[in-house]
Order: sequence, then C-alpha cells, then structure tokens
Amino acid sequence: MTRLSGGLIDRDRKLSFTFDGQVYYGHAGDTLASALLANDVRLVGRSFKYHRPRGIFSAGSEEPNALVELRSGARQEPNTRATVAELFDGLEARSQNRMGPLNRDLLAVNDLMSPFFAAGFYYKTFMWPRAFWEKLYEPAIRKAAGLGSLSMQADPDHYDKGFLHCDLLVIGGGAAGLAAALTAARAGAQVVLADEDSRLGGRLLAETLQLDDAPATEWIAALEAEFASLPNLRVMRRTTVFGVYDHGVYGAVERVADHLTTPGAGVRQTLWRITAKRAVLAAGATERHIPFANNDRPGIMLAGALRAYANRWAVCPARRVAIFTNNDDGHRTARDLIAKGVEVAGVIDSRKGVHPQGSYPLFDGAVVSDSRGRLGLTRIEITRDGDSQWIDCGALGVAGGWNPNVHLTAHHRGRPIWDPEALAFVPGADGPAGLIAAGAAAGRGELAAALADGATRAAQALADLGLAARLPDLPRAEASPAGQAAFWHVPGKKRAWVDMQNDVTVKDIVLAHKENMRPVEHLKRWTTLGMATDQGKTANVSALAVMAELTGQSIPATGTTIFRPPYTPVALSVLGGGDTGRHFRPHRLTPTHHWAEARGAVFTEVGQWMRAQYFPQAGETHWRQSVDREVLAVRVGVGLCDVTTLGKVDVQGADAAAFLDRLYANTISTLKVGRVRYGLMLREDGFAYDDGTVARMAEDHFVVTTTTANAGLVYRQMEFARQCLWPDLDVQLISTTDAWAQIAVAGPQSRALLERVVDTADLSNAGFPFMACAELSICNGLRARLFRISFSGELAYEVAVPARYGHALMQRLMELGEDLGATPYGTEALGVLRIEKGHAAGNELNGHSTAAMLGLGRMVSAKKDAIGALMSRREGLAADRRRLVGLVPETRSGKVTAGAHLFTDGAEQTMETDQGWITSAAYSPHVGSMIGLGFLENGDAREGEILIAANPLEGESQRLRVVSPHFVDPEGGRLRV
Amino acid sequence: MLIPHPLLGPRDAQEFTYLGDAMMIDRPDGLAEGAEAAFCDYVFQRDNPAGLHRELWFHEQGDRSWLVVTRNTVTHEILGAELARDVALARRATDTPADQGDAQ
Amino acid sequence: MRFSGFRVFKEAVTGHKGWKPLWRTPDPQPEYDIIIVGGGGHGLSTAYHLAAKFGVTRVAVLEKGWLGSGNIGRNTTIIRSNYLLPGNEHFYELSMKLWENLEQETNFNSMVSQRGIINLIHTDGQRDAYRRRGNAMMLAGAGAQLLSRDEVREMVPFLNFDNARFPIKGGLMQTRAGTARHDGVVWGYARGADMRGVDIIQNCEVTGFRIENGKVLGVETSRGYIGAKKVGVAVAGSSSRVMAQAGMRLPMESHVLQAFVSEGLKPTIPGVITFGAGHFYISQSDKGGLVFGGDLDGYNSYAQRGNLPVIEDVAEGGMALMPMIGRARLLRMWGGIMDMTMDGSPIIDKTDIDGLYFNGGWCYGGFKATPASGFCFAHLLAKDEPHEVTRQMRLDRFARGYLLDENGRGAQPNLH
Amino acid sequence: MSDLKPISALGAAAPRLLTLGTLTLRENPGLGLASLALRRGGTAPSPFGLTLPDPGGWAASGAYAAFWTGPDQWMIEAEGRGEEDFAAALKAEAPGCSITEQTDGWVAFEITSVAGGAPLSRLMEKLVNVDAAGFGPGHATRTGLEHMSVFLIRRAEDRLAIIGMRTLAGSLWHAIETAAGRLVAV
Repeated sequence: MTRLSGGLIDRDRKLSFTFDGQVYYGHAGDTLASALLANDVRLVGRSFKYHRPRGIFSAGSEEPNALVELRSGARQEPNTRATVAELFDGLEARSQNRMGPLNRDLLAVNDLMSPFFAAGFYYKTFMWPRAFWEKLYEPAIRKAAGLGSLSMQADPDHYDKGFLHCDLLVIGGGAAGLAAALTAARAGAQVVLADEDSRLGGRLLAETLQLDDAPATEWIAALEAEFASLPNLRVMRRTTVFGVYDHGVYGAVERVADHLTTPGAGVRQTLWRITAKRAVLAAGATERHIPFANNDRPGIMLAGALRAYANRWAVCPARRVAIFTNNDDGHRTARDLIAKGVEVAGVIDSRKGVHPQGSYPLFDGAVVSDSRGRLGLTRIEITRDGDSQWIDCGALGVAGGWNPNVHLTAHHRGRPIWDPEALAFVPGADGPAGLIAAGAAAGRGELAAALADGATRAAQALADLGLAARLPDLPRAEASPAGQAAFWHVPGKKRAWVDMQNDVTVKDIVLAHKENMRPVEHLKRWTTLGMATDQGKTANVSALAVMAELTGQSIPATGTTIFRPPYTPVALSVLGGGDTGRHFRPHRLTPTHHWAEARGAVFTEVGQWMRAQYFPQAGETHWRQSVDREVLAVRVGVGLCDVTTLGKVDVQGADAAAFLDRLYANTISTLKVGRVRYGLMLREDGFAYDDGTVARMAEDHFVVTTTTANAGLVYRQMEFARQCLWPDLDVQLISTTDAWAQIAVAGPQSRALLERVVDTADLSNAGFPFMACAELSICNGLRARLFRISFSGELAYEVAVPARYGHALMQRLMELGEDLGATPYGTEALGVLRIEKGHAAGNELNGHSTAAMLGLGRMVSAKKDAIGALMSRREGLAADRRRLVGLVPETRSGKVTAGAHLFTDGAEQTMETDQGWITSAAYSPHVGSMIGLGFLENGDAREGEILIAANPLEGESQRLRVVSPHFVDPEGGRLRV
Repeated sequence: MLIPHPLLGPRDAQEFTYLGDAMMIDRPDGLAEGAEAAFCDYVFQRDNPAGLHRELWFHEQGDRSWLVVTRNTVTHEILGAELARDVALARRATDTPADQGDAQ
Repeated sequence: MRFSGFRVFKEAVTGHKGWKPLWRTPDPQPEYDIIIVGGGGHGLSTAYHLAAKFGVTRVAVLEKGWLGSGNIGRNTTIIRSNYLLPGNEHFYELSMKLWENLEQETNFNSMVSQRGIINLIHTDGQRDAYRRRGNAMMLAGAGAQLLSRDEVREMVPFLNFDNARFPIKGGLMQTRAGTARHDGVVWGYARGADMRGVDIIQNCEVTGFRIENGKVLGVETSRGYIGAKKVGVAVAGSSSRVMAQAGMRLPMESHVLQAFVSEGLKPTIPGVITFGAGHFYISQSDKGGLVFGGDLDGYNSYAQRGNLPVIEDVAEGGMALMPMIGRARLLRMWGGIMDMTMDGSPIIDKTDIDGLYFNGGWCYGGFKATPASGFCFAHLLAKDEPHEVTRQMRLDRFARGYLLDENGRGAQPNLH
Repeated sequence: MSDLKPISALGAAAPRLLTLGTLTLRENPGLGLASLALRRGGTAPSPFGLTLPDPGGWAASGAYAAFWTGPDQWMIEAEGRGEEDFAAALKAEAPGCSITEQTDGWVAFEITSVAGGAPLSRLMEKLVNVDAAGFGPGHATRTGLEHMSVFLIRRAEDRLAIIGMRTLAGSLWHAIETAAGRLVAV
C-alpha cells in the first residue's frame, strides 16, 4: 500500500522501525499503527482468550486490539497501544500473547475449543482432584492468560512529579477545548490546557471539515501562535488527565520523552497534580461498533478511525473498502476516502430509505452479517431483507455512533444519564464539583456546537470565579450532522464480538442472561466484559443494549457502568516516580554521622534515621566481638554514643508543669528546677505509650525527651492536649530534636572525662547528683546542657551542644578520654546495655503493654487526672498478670531467642497454655551468657522457675530460668556514685 | 483533597494528619463520678455518620494547628474549618458539644 | 444442577441450552426464621452455612443492590491465617481450613489458590516480632516459615535487594495462604444457599427494624415489612448506618481503602508479597493483572473512592520494593469502605436487642474471613451461643478492656 | 569563643554552593534562628524593630527578619549570627515571650535566580504543592517536600529560601539538586 495524498506526516523525515523483527519505514508524525498500515501490516496481535487474529481497530487511546510490546531490554513496555505510540527512529515493537509466530499462533487452538470456554466456564470445572488446581489447571491458565510481559528488570528511566495550580483546567485540545482555552486565557485567567495527543486539534486533525472555508489546521495554527504569547496559558501536549480527585485536584501524566529513542538526561514522564478551581472536560467522543458475525478480523475497524488514518496519516488498510453504518457519519467516511482515491465497494446502512451522499454503492436497510479472511478481511456478507450477498473488500469501517467521553464525570461515582436524542450516555448532574463537560464529551459533538459550547462553558466557569470573559469570535464551521439511529447489533447464530480484547460475544451476554447474571456488574464480572486494558470503551454501551434487548427493558433501566480512574492506563513508574533506591525516603543523619562514617561504623536504618550500629576495630571478624567490646567499655571505662535521635520538646509557659502533669501518668509538677525525672505516658485507652525524661530548666521551662520512634507522635499528642483538651493553660511547645547534638557519656569514668571538658561546673556527686541537669559551658565557652541520666545503669550523663558542634565534641571527648578507655558505641551495644539493666524499649513498649506489665504500675498516679490513667484501671487491663522478667539459659551456653514463646516446664504447648514470650535477647558480656527480657504470666512471682522457650518456627526449644530483669546493679548503686 | 485552613486558605490535605470525630475535644473529667463509663464512650464509641462529620485534622506539615473540619463523608465536600483551640475555648464558655457546632 | 467438567462438555456440544439460573429471583415471603441483612460475602456465607450446616432454611438474604456489590466485590482477594493473638488466630485458621475445602463443598470453582504469602522483614526488631507471630501460627497449627534474606531472594529474585532504602532482611511465610477469586466466592455461596432453599432477594434495602419490648420482630424494607424471628446484620461498610436504625452506636469508624489492578501480564509474581517498610502488598490474578494495595486514605469516608496521595504512596512503595513493575500500567483503581474498629478486630455477637445479631468491623481483613465468619455467625444465630473461636470477638470487650489489638495501635481506627 | 570547630549541616567545613543553569543553591550556616511564642494573652513585641507578620507572611528589617510559623508563634532570623546564642539576644528584645533556640534545628538553603522569578516558579512546581503565582516576595509557609517538612520563604522575586530540618540536610539537598538539575536537562 502506498501512501495516500496529504496528511499531517512529515514526508521529509523517514524513520525506520521494526515489528516482530522485520524492518519497516514510516514518517515523523506517524503512530506505530499508521506506520504499520502504511507497510501493509494488518495482523498485529491476538485476542486474550481465543487468540483470534487481530488488527488495528481504532485510531486512539480506546484501542482494544493492537497491543504490542514496545522497546526492548529493561525498557520493554507491554500492552502498548500501537495507535497512540508515536513513531521514532529505531522503534522496536513485538506482537504479544502468542505461542510461535504471530500468523501461526499455536494457542489459536483455543478458538476451536471456544464452545467450552463460554462465559463463566472456569467457575464450573477444574475442581477435581482438589490438588490439581494449584499444580496443573491454574499454572496453565496463568500462562495462557495475561498479555505482554515485563522484562523483570528495574525501569532505568527517571520520572518526575510536580504540582500545578490554575483557575481553569481544559481537558482536551479539540474544537471545544481550544475554544474554551482561548476564551479563558484571553480573559486573563490562569489556564492549563492538556491534551493526550502530540498536537492540538483533537478530532479536527482527522477530519476534512473546514473552518471559515479553510482547512481547520490553519485555524489551529493561528491559535497556537496566540497561545504561545499568553503567559497565563500553559499548553501541555502529550498529557493525559487520568483522574479527578477531591476538591479540584486532577491527576495527569505528561509523556515527556515517550516519542524519543531514550529520555537522555531528562525524565520519561511527569506526574502532575493539578489543582484547578474549575475544569472544562472537552475529551471528545469515542465511536462504537456494531457487533455482527466474525466482526473481529484485521481490517475491520471503526469508521471514524478509517477516516482518521486516511486524512491525518494518509494511509488506508486496503485499496477497496466498505462501510457499515447506522448513521450519517459513516457516509462522511466514504466521502473522505473517495476523495483520497480509495475505492468504496459499498456503504451498508441499517436505516431504510437513506440516500447516498457521494458516488458509492449504497445498501440501505441492510446489514453486514458475516466476514471472511483468516488473517485479514477479504470479504463481507451483506444481508438485506433476508437476501445475502458477498462482496470483496480488504477493510470495513463500522460506524455505530459516538459515545461522549464522560469518564471523568463519573470518577466521583456520579452516573451518566441516557440521552434518548443522542442515543448515548451523557454526563449526569452529579459529577465532580467544578467540572463542566463541553462539546462532544457533553453530547454536543457537531462542530459548530462544540466550538460554541467550549467557549460558553469556559466563560461560565470563569463567571463562577468572579472573572468576566468575553466570548471570542469563533470560525464558521462546516456542518457535520451525526444522524444516529438505534441499531445495536446484527442478530445471528455465529459469534459476534462485543468486547474485542476479552473475547466477549453476544452469545456470552445471552448466556449470562440465561444464568441470571443480569445486573450489569454481574454481566461484567461473569463475562469479563469491559475488564480489559481498554476498559470496554468501545464495547460497554453495545453490551448494555444487547442485555436491554434480552430483558425487555430500556438501556438506562438495564444500567450503566461506573468509570473508575485512570482514564487510560498509567505506568506504575510515574505514579511511584522519583527515587526508588536509597533515596526512596529521606535519611536523617545524626550530628556525628560523618565522624562515625570516617571511623568505619556500620550503620542501620532506624525509622528515618541512619544510626551507627557498631564500630568494628581492626582484627574483629564478627559483629559480636565489636559489640561485646563496646558494652564492656561502658561497664568498666567510658563509652560515647550519639543519642540525638531521641525526640526533644521544649515546653514553656506559666502552666507548663500543670500541663505535663496531665500528659504523664506520674507527677511532674513536684520536680525541682535543675532536676530530671523519668516520665511515663499512657494512651487514653490506658496502655503504655512512650517514656522519656523530663528536665526542669526553670519554673516555667521544661525539656522533655521521647523515644526515637515516637518523637513525631508524641509531639502531635502534646499539641492535641494543648490546643484541644486544655486550651486555657499557658503552654508553648516547640521541637528541638535537631537543634542539639546529644551524646551519652556512660561508664564509671564518665565524670572524669566530662570534668576535662566543662569549663567551671562542679560535677561532683554532691554538686551534680544523679538526675541533675544544668545549662553550662564547655570547651572554653560553648553553651551546653548536661543531664545526669543513665540508660545503661552506669554512672552516666548526656551532654548536648548546638548540633554543628556535635562532630567536634565527639572528637574532643575521644581525644581527652583516650587514657580513660573512651570508646564509641552503637545501637547494638546500647541495646545490650539496656537489656542488662532491664529498661523497656520498643520491643516491650509495643502498644500492648500496661504500666503494670512493665513493672511501672506504681508510677500511675491515682491522685490526678492524666491521659490514660483512669482507663488503665479497667477490668481487662488490671487482670493482665503478665510481667516483665529476666531470662537466662539453664546452662551458660544456651540460647535465648526473641520471639520464642514461654511454657511451663512439662506442659503441653498450645496457644492456650502459652505463658508469655521473649521480647528482647542479647549476649551479655557482663553476665557471660545470653540473656533475655520477656513478659510472663505472673512473672513477678516466678523467679527461679525453669521455663521452656519454644521456637517451633525454627525447630528450637530452650530451658530458661526466670530471674530479675535487672541483670546489672539491681539496687542502682552505680548510678549514684 | 484541600483543607480550607482558617488562617492560611486552602492547603493540600497531605500536609495534615487525621485524628477523627471532633467529640474527642470533649474529654471527660477523669476524677468525676462515673468517669469510667464516660471514658469508655469517649475513647471507643463513634457516631460514624454518612453525611456531615465534624472531625479533627492536625496541620503537621504546616502551622501545627489542630482544626475542626466539617466534611461530608459521602461526597467529601468540606463546609468549613475552624481552629480547634477556638472551638475548645468556646465549648468551655458555652457548653456546646464540639461535634455539634456550626460550620463557618 | 451440578457443575462438572462433563456438564461443561455436554453444554458446549449442545449449544449451552441447558444452563439454569445460578439462583432464583424470589419475592420476599411475609416471615422467615432468620433474615440476614446484607448480600455480601459474609451474609451469603452465613445463609449458606445456616442451611448447609445448621439445617435452618427458612432464611432470607436481603441485599440493597446486587449480590456482592460491597467489599467482597472490591478487595485484593488475599486469604491467610497469619495472626498473632489467640483470639484472632484460631478464627482465621478455621477460615483457612474452610477455604481449603470450599470448592468441593459448594461445587463452584472459587479459584482458591494457595500460592503463599511472604511478609518481608526489614529490621531486627521486625524479625523478633515476626518470630513471635510465626511461633503463634505454629502453635495454632497454621504453619509458618521464617525465611532468611537468601531464601527470600531465591523465591522472589526480582525484589530490590541491592539498592534499597530499607534493606530486605528476611521474611515470614505462610505457604497455605494465597488468593481466591472474590466474585466466585459470592456466587458459590449464593448458589449453594439458593439450592438449599434460602431466598436471596436483591434490590431490597432494609430501612428500619421493628423492635418491640426490646425484641426484634422484623425489618422494614424498600419492598415492605418482612417478619423474622431473628435478624443477623452483616453489612460491612454500612454497619454504623444500619445499626443506628436499631439505636446502636458502634466502636468503629468507616474508612476508604483503595485497591489497584494493572493491565494483564504474563506470570510475574508467584504468591502474595507484603512490604514491611512501606504500605504495599501485591499478588497477581489468574487473568494476569497485578493486584495491589496499601494503606487507608485515613479519613472517615463512605465514598468508595480515594485520593492521589495514597495512590502515589502505594506506587512508590511498589517501585521501591520491586522496580521491575515500573513499565506495567495501572488499569483500574477503586475504593472499598472498611468498618475499622477501635482495636482492629471484628465483632460477631448478640446485641442488647433480643433477636438482633451483629457481624461486622472487619477492618480491611474481611475477605479472608468470609467462610469462618459465615459459619460462626450461623452458629451464633442457630444456637444462640458463640462459636468457640469467636469468643473474644464480643461487643463489650472495649469497655471491659479485653482488646484484640493485633498491632498495638490503640483506639485509633485508621492506624490498624 | 570555644575552640571546637563547627561543621555545616551537610557535614563539611565550608558550606555547599552549586550553580545549575540559572539557579544557584547555597547552604547558609550563618543564619541565626530562634522561635518566639506569645504567652497566653500576651501581645506581640517588636524585636529588633520587626513588625511580626500575619499568617503566611515574612517581614525583614535590616539583618533581621521574621516569619509566621503558627498562631502566636514566629521564627526570627538573624543573618550572620549563626554562631552566636541568638536566642539569648532575642530574649532581651522580647521579654515575657517564650523563646527557644532554633539555629541548629534547621538548615537553610538560599536559592537565587539570575533570570527573574520564572525559574523559581518552575523549581517550586517540582517540589512543593504551593502556587508560585501567589507566593511572591514577603510570603513564607511551611509545607511538605519529598516526605520532609520545610519552610519556604520568598525573600525577593529572584530569591527563595528552603529551610529544612538539619538532620535531613543531605536528603533535602538531594531533592532540590535533582529538581533543579532536571530543569536544566529539559
């Protein structure tokens, strides 16, 4: 097939591409589909179930048949519609869903077996023997199902996300959309015009309709020039608005580089979140077909598509074509094709008494009743008044009328309504607020009406916003009547396809009706109608019409279907755009991160934070060696650990103490200035929530800490208490977590080390006792805060300095502490130290624990009303007798495993006899064996008992002895030296 | 979704964290007679209406205000938003339950 | 009519003339022994089990729309019994056993497919928690495996093992878990109930309860009053609305959970995979679509649709976990309404109104519960005694403090 | 003054500087910050002669500036005083207010355009859901940026500051650099 004359392709730019390995040539401006047709390739794919040969059916994003795997390697893109893939030099495409070559697909045997594969057959068989489903039937079905394949490699391209804001979003750049954008932009509104195509014009590009007696492209070109001069109008080509979300938020994908060989340094696609005060939906309409026997052969396509290929791309799938129509629009296709020199073998019009609108044979009151051609159409059967005749043709355009593209108006579950004049569903009144349909999308597709409607709707939208718009002078449009008639399918005994991709035929609908699958959602689900990648854009209304006929009800009484986003499928990579690797989520780095990195620390992810896990030294071959060394250093010398990650909140105000009394289960107001107290927070439902320290810096000034994990949540809770529960208290809050680098200095030598850095303060036990705090200066005048608190059970402090000095302070402490054994320790050692001391952490504060379970029951003051205090005394919580215990192996070499369940020695092991579980476990260099913490039924009364720790998951069982959870210094003497 | 912040105008709902029914402003007195029953109701029971719902949103990635937003749970339409602190203070002054005030 | 391969063959060669309606379309009778409000998965399962297991057949199921139009028709089809707490685990394990025999029992292929679930582990703390849970599953007879990083890599090599923000450190697997064809479950139970005499009445909305002297007498519907000795309500997504008609407030909020399906693809993902450091889980349907989801949108909603931030969050999680899915396209998204309770666990109980029973609060886990929920609710309705595996799923557990809070998030429904 | 040597939020001795096309990104360690919150019923002071701005606003006066951060709460900026105890200086200017040191809680990236406001608008489009058209000089707001919380300040038509949490400095720089770099790549 040679090219026809005219068209919007650039004949000076020749592009090469391959399809199934064969090299072809096309032109810039081609889609893959138009280029394939220009190369006489009609067979491009196979259908989903029966593997029927399929060709190109449409000229747009509604395409059900012509799906290909585009590109290769990691960029392989399955299920790409050839009708919207812009041709670029070197494009590679392959047909899909076939076994063997496309023209000899072995799975075409399914077509012969089709009587067995009627709607719903899966549900009625494959049940015996039971084990065969997963082993035999299902794998076979899965292998045959699906369409294209993923490469299984990571997508190598980059994706962006962005936000736009505008007064008016115009969706669709056809006649109505252009008029709308022009009207609004001239009025000075902020306007975004988005269109899925690579060039503006919409359906005008596919038509020969004239505007002001000149080709429409001239008017479009003049508009584009004006648009370029308007800074308040943003034109977004290759941009599909795929979904409408709440309050005027629209999702859109801009295909920035899909028409290029690769995106280079730029992005492939951008996800835009467009916040629009108003939107005009000018998305046009989609043509429907008319099911008849064997209507799915390559060469049979929508008549409007046939016309588009001829007018825009200067191609036609055959030299001799026919048109099957129920309306006037089909005749326009015939006229346009004849003007391009294509032979029209006939126009078959289901209406009686119509007249030809050009020089072609007309069969009025006739239908196409069958077709021939194994891999492509060769003949059609025409039936009129019971008489049939076959005529030769290589292509058939089917014109069943146009369905407005109402999809976006239904995204908020609004229902389209049936317009008996237009014989189509048009937007209902319950669409998304602020979205107005215009032009063909509103059922006003006649060109003059569409232009006027676009301008009027835009002016109306702006008027809602208080902006005045003048209607522009619109060009005089050539008439384009549709003359739709209600003719939905050609009855017959053979299979007539309704949903091309999923192989749903009229017979399947009849069967669904017979089996009482009549509600439209049952029909869809039973037959898979409309569930394919095209979401039934060309099928659904025809199917409703067939079902209506069967039930004797009207189409609107039979139902409509809810359109869900996205309008057309959207790549997961652009929805999940941005960084997918190490920058998938932000990293928080502690002030000593770079110092630790330089020392060779191993890091671990703790929520958003990266924390030093341990600091391996030369000669250490296992992490346990490093951790044991770090733990011992704290117990005998002094260890240093960056604890900046703990949340810090500055609490000020005259009522700060009273406020904290209501937040914490224990009393805070009695705390003296210069002192610190451990604080326990409960949730309002009575369970333990978070713990930390409360330091009183002044009468009206506290600094409280939270756990690392709950820092944000506790801050939120504090603001809730301040603003919503006790708004009359004078309290001000602000987070200072990042502002201060906080370093734990822990171990018997900690005082000696700190004395070397503080400028003047008295750190003696009397001058700065356990649980003291102060603001002071260190290292010759640097402001700092010092807290004498301990997580390890040793004499210990935490020193805080402005974050930028954390790095230098850590270096200084290491230098000055060398002779004292100063050792940095990481989160592993921190964990061991706290388990040895019996301090609860995340594994114990897991949201299930009561204060009593943690051994902190007495902290919950009954004398005041604090969050959660009352509810913590409810029957079920009070009855929970599990208590935190320490556990050691019966024999020193035994193992203690967190997550093992505890059982009474000799008892049967079931969920009912379960006595508790091990929350945390570690090797304790201090004890010289593994140790654990756990919650145990009546744990406080079972010290000394031997339990079984069962870990059937890993086939293990250990004998453990119940001990005090305080493995180190249970009296706390070391803290107070 | 856009939340109409009373001080800052419409803001992306992503800046906010949702808590739930605005009745949570009306915390019972934990020391009062019969407080446990009142607390069980306060902590657990919800009207959960299909329709207008007064609810608490925290402008976490913004000005750290708690807002009482009046929103339709069927259509998601928002009828108004107030600073929760103002609602809570007014509540103390007039004894109007927080989930029954008027939207702005 | 009994379904079989032979029947399919016979109908195929005789032009599909012999197929019968899958269920009747009866008019409501004046009175039933038991009315089930809600023709979703749980309601139909209840009716099926009442008729099949407890011999109660004067039963009507009243559905305001079409069968299966609620959450059973809009979920991600995962079945599993991998719970921690005894009050949950025994129930879900019973459900799993019922799944395993469902098709043979109902003579309807619901495509129960035990291809396994892997919950990925990303931190040491998570491993400890999963070990505890896995051991609970072992103790309950549900089976579990703790996988090392290498074992996970062997099974699903396409995950991001080498460049991840949150590295994969292992996984907890239940091989008996998997998926089932959600609509097939509805239709199988509906057909099974109908065959045993249950009246399934579509387009019949319950508008009120007739209650006298603390006893329910029947229901007012869009098709008139229907009397009943007992009324069981199983209306996920509408629980608060329906029970308000009986004057009850419930410990729950309704939230929207979105779900997503991609275009059909050749086999890509073997079983179910859940991301442990973000909100994302995924499986692949028999038709080839990747079916995935993530977190709740987070605000009270009855809208059955969600917003972009969660869609992006889910896709971001998916891309971070398995960047090979990037070139697949999202085909369809939808939202279901989850009745989220204050502890994240369901309620199957009598109410204070004599003859009125409630089944609900399934959060986002109702699908996998469908067989056992129906069986246990039928047990309660028929015998007035809770089945032993639902003994902790009581309404009064909140006030009394015996919560079934799997993940310890407290009385904050959108965190469960 | 202390002999300890500070490092920048990005972890180096010197602040980072980068030019990408028409945009220059500069880490600004010299910016002193302190929060000022009114006590209950208190009236707004005028520290350093500043008129504390209304919601969404930023006001500068000489080397000092203030932006609104919440009801009855502002952040006060002092250019060139990042090394000092700026909170103490502010306390003297605003007696009876709650003042908290914030300098090292944050990292400030100053972004300058040599081509007017347009490149800054393009950058904002890719980073934050704030309408650049309505965010002219004198505006300040807090919002989300790639899962981080930031303050944005439009200091002038051609100058935008993005202030983020200090511990997230590296991730924030990465996000801004990536977005600015892609504007150049297009």
